[in-house]
Amino acid sequence: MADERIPFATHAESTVLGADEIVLNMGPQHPSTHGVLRVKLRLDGEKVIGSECVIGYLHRGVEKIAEHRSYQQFAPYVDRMDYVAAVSNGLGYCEAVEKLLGTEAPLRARVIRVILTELQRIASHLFWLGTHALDIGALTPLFYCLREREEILKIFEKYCGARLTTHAFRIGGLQYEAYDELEKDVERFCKPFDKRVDEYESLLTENRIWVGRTKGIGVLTAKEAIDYGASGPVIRASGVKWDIRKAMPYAAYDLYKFEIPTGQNGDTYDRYIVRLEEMRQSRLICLQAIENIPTGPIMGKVGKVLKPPPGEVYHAIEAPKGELGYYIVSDGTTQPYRVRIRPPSLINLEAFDKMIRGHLVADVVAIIGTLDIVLGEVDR
Amino acid sequence: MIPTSHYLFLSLALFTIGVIGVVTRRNVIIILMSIELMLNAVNINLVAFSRLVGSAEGHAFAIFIITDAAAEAAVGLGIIISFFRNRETLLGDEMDLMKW
Amino acid sequence: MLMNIVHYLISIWVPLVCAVIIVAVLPLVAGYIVLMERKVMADMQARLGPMRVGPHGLLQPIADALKLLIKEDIIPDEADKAIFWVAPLISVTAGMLAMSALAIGPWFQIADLNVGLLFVVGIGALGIFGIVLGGWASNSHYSLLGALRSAAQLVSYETAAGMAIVGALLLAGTLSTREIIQAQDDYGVWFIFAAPVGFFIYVVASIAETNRAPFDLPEAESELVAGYMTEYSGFRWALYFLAEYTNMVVVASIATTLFLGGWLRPFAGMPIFNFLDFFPTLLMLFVGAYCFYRAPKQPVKVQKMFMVAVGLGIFLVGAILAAPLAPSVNSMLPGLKPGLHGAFWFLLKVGLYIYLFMWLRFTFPRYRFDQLMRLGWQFLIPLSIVNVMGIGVALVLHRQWGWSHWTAFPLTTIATLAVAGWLGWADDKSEKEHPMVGET
Amino acid sequence: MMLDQIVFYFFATLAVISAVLVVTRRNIVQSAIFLITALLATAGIFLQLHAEFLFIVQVILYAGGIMVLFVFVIMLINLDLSLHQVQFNRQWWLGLLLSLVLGAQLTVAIAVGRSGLPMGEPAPATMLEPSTQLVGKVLFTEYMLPFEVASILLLVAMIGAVVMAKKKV
Repeated sequence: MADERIPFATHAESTVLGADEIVLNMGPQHPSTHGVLRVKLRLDGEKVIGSECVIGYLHRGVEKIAEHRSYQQFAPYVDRMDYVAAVSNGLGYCEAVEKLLGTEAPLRARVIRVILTELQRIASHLFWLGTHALDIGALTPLFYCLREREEILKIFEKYCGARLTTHAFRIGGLQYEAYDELEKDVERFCKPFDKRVDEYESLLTENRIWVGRTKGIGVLTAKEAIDYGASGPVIRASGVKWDIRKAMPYAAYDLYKFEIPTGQNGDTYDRYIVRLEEMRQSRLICLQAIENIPTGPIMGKVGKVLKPPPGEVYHAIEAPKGELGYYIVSDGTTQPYRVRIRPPSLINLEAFDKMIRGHLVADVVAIIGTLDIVLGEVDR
Repeated sequence: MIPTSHYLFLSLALFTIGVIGVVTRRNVIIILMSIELMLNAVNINLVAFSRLVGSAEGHAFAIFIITDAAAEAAVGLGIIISFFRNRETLLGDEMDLMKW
Repeated sequence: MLMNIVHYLISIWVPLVCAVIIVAVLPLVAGYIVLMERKVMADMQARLGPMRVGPHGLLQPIADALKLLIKEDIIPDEADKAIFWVAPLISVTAGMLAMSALAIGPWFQIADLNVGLLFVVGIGALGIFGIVLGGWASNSHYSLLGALRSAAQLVSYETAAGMAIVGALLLAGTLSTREIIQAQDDYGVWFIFAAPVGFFIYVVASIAETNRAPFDLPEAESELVAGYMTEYSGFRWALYFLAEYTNMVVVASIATTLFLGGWLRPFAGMPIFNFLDFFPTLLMLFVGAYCFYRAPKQPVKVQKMFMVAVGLGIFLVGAILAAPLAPSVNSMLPGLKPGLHGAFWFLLKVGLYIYLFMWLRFTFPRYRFDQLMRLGWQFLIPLSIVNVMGIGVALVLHRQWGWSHWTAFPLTTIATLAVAGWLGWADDKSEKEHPMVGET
Repeated sequence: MMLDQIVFYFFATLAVISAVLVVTRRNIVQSAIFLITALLATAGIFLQLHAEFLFIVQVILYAGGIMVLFVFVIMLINLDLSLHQVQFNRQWWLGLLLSLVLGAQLTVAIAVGRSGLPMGEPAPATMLEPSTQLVGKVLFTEYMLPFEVASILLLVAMIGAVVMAKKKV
């Protein structure tokens, strides 16, 4: 008798209530998946009991393109990966190739690289904060954040003529000398910037609704974060003090003093706090750096045609989103034999399923937001 | 002036339609809705008589009936939901098991 | 003779004229509320807002309405066509019908119903059918979820709003909008001061009822695209928008009538404050002067002229508002002053209430659905019941035991606030102990 | 009063037509919509009978409350399934017949009994004028006990509904 039970409808479209589980499809055309991410959610009512991220809608074969371009020619392509933080991408690539060549950029170039990269980190976090807050429903922070980001983009524009995909650095150093008022511009931006961060905090940090929406959402413990290979603010919010700028200093980071902000709970709220604190630290780094920009050449000794010796190199930097690694294999010709990029967004996105399980549908946007993914980088 | 009997005929018509709905339809939700229709017909009666004799007691009873209708709808729909969840059907004549 | 004509006009034609005015003007008003919202939003977000269509975007609503009118009205293939077609109309009709029992100034009222306020609340709530049916008829997941959320939210918060209204009705002792305002005049204070907790509950509940942020889950862009309106386009979509803004006006009018003294001037009973009668005129003069100040700065000649015309129009309104202040006019038409100034104060209060809505919208993030329900059921509804009891106790203390206003009402208010604090604490605790979310 | 009659017959026709559509429509949502129309038409008749309070109670509770519940449940439940099923049960002709017999009986009863109704003018409209106050008085004095019992009934129904609709306990 008991076995005559009529089976539940299991396909999503049949019913809202009748089935125990339904499958909801978010994206790739959805306002809050930050581009073309598609998430398949298995729902029990409003509760998410499983998820699957479908990626690749923005795949452009960046790694394959690298095999048919010379080392210099490939540099602009990396800007198109994490288009919100193009400068950081360029830094990683240039340093990786420099490592392959066995040279290093002159100190002046490295200091300017640090300034621009930290500004880019601030810009990226600002953009993240604005869109994340917008996803959770706060309209206003977006405009404040974009107002500040605009200042940074203006500095980039003055420096290299481009705002978004800057291609700011060259292999071996810099192409452009710093313009005369760079220090002044950076200072003018950085001096009042911590007040601005306080402003964002006053809108969100203590807000009951914001705390309710983010505290305890998408928890990732330290062990899980390490197991998933998470990096950047995601792992730091879980309480792991891991920052490549400190662990394996590159560029000129060993010259400057800064803190690594960490959280304890590894939830969305902690990631928010960590990123805000990182903006403050980046500001401090910029202020330290502009105090004393060493004089000297901006371009190291590299030839017009780059022919690195056969071999391989892995170089990682701390991009705004986490560990951005370049693994380059050279066969001694002018073109790399293989380039493999470790994008932080992709690896962090792996933890999505772990983070979303047991939460409600509305938390999906909060968690996608808190991971700070850029689909250009996830799909490459 | 509308004679009171016209209200009664209206009420009668609605009531009969409600009865027809209850005894002929298979869908439980429609049966519930037909019951609401019948209760409503009774209300018209009460209010019409209340108007006739000029007292508010009919209104009071109509309010009790509406209360009752609300209670009935809530419980009835609760039963329908749990039934639908178990049997995937809304048809009254498939409700033929006393015990699962 | 003159008085006879006036009385005749008032008895027969005023309701009809009022109805025509409401139906004709409300869409325009809704359009300008949208413009106001965009301007307020722009101001809070350090930008300018619409500036292109007309000087300072003054013609934007008209342009938007025209655009929506000539847009294609798409009906999805799989939709239930008839219901899809009629659903937005239900929403708009309900909203406009609700306006009919509201008294905008002592002159301007279509019908002073015996059950006035209940009528407004009840008919206004029927608008939910437009949302639910539209969401269902669209045959889309997002629409359906938005509609269901909307219905659940409305039913939940309607309870709290209703109880808050009951609190104020206890004070007024009547359901007729006109008499409620009269009661506030007799009391000497607006009911917001006698029942502040009730007002607070009503504010929160009315935001939730009109689906405004931070309770705008039914149309939460980041989750449900546009909720129940997802599949709508063109004019049908505009009708939903019109319904939403009409509902805002309705809830603001209810709050104004019940808690903010309706058409009463601030300190209406005190002759010392009679200088406030000049406020409407002065405000209009100020706004008109600002228009003149901005006029030369407009880029094009047409815009300059338009700005001057707007300024002149506002001066004209100011002059009309000033007219009853002249003793001669006042003695000839004694009803003019309460009529005009009453309408002014009423609309000003409604405007301020709507401004509060906007302010909250641009400040707060959005609640999650379970949090919204928790707030409604575990905090607002118990609090509203306690509020009703508190007001009842105050009334007994005042009327039966002869306590003065100044002790009875503050005392019960403080008691209610204490309960509110306890409720909030208990709610936080229960949320920690039984979280909705967690590992599975 | 011409207006009175127009209002009554308009609402009466509307109510009857909607009621017929409620029991004959295939689509439950359409049935629900017509039930709402029927209830609102009844509310209109209440208004015509000077039962203003009842009118608004009907609108808020019936049309606004109960029907929202109905529509809500209908939307939660799969529709496509029931659209293609036979809508009337096998004994529908017998049920129809018996219902019509019942209706005929009642018609005869009213037709015969209406001469016994107190003819002439019903109580003047002014007697029931502030219907809200009158209903309140009746409810809270004479019918206090039934009123309280009704409130308990509602409470029980609420608990019952929650228990019923809950998933596995």
